[in-house]
Amino acid sequence: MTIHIQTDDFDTGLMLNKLRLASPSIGALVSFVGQVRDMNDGDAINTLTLEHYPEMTEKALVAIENEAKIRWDIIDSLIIHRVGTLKPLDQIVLVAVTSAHRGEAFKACDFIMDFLKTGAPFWKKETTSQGERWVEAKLADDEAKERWK
Amino acid sequence: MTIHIQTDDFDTGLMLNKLRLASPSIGALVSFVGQVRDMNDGDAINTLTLEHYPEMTEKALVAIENEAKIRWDIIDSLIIHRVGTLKPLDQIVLVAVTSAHRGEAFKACDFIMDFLKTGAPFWKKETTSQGERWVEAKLADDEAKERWK
Amino acid sequence: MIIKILYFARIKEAVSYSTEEVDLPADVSTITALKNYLSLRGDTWASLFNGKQVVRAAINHALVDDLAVIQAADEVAFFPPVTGG
Amino acid sequence: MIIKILYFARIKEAVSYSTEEVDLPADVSTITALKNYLSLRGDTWASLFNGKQVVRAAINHALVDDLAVIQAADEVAFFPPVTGG
Repeated sequence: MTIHIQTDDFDTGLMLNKLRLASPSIGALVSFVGQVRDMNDGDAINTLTLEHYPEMTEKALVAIENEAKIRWDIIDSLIIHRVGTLKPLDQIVLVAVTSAHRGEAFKACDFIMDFLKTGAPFWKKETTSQGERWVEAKLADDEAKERWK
Repeated sequence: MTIHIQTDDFDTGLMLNKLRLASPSIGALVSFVGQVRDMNDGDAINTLTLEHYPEMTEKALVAIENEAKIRWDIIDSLIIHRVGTLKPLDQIVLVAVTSAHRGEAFKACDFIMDFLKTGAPFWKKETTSQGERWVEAKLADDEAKERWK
Repeated sequence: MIIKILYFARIKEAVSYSTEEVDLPADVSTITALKNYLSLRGDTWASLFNGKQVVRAAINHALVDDLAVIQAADEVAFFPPVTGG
Repeated sequence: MIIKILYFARIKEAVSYSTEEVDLPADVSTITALKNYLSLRGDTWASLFNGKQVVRAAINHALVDDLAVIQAADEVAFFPPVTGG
């Protein structure tokens, strides 16, 4: 289980290969990459700035990965999350999970994203032609999390 | 929607970047990589050889991608599947789906894998210290497919 | 009517054919009828199609069930349950 | 008792603090009580904690609900619903 919080971009292909090649008992690698979109709520996005609560962030993500490992028979997991100022087409987050068989990795990756979205202390502020604004949390994310009860 | 059936290995990072950077309306990229494991049913695997039905394979995969695009609001999808003789730690298959929001890409990628496993004409033969044997289809794959009815 | 038959994987090895053209009697017009017709070729064929192992069929590259109707010039394929991915 | 309070995102901007140490009266021992106590600082604070917008809290880096008990030397954080990923 690895967690990186960083301002720099990351090499998704390199990270996925490392995770996959770590063991020949791995049969499945499921990953999610989040990217900054150019539009949100009808406005063109110039930049997206991510703030976080450093002392809490890693603890929250470790707890989520641990919970995923308890719930499903996974081999390893990786979370990379960027902070700082990004622009459209930039990568924001990578979550990747390995397992022997695909079902476990799919569920665990989906679960980690839902819990990261609702429980990890990151906040997004975007700049549009209208100025700056904080991104509102989405009800859909809370609903997505409810699936795992 | 892209489909490649090939004997050569593929560069997952490169393919994922291409798919993700194709549009700034993409917010989510979900991917699955299948890898040859070193053990199956208790025996060490030396090689895994994939045979397919060339005239049918691409048609079957196009039909699966089309169905995914009808069911979910996805932006693009990619399937790369290798044939020929592979060894443990080799990549077998890459399925990747892009969408604006993560829920659609997760479901579509999971769906494509379940339907590929049960409907695309590939057959695996493995060599172990015991000799050659055809890999048996798994009931779990049929059950996974039933989820999407 | 003349059709083309393809065999794959375990079934190809069992029958020692990968492809053949056959001229079917008029009453052999479904997958079930074709399986029964081919079973007359001998023990290998009979045991292949006796239902003890699953044999899937495709007509013109689409998976079909055993009631599917075969037409002249069709490409019929027989193979075990798929195991890709 | 002395605790540390951190503010993040929209809330940090509203109160113009990112962190402070406060010496709480003995009866301010839950998140609800702390919110009420801070609301006495004026309109900005009162409107922040009046329940019209969701303010989440963490104690020592763990998300908690408003009934959670605060102890001396705790690190309490207030922030809006998270929006990472």
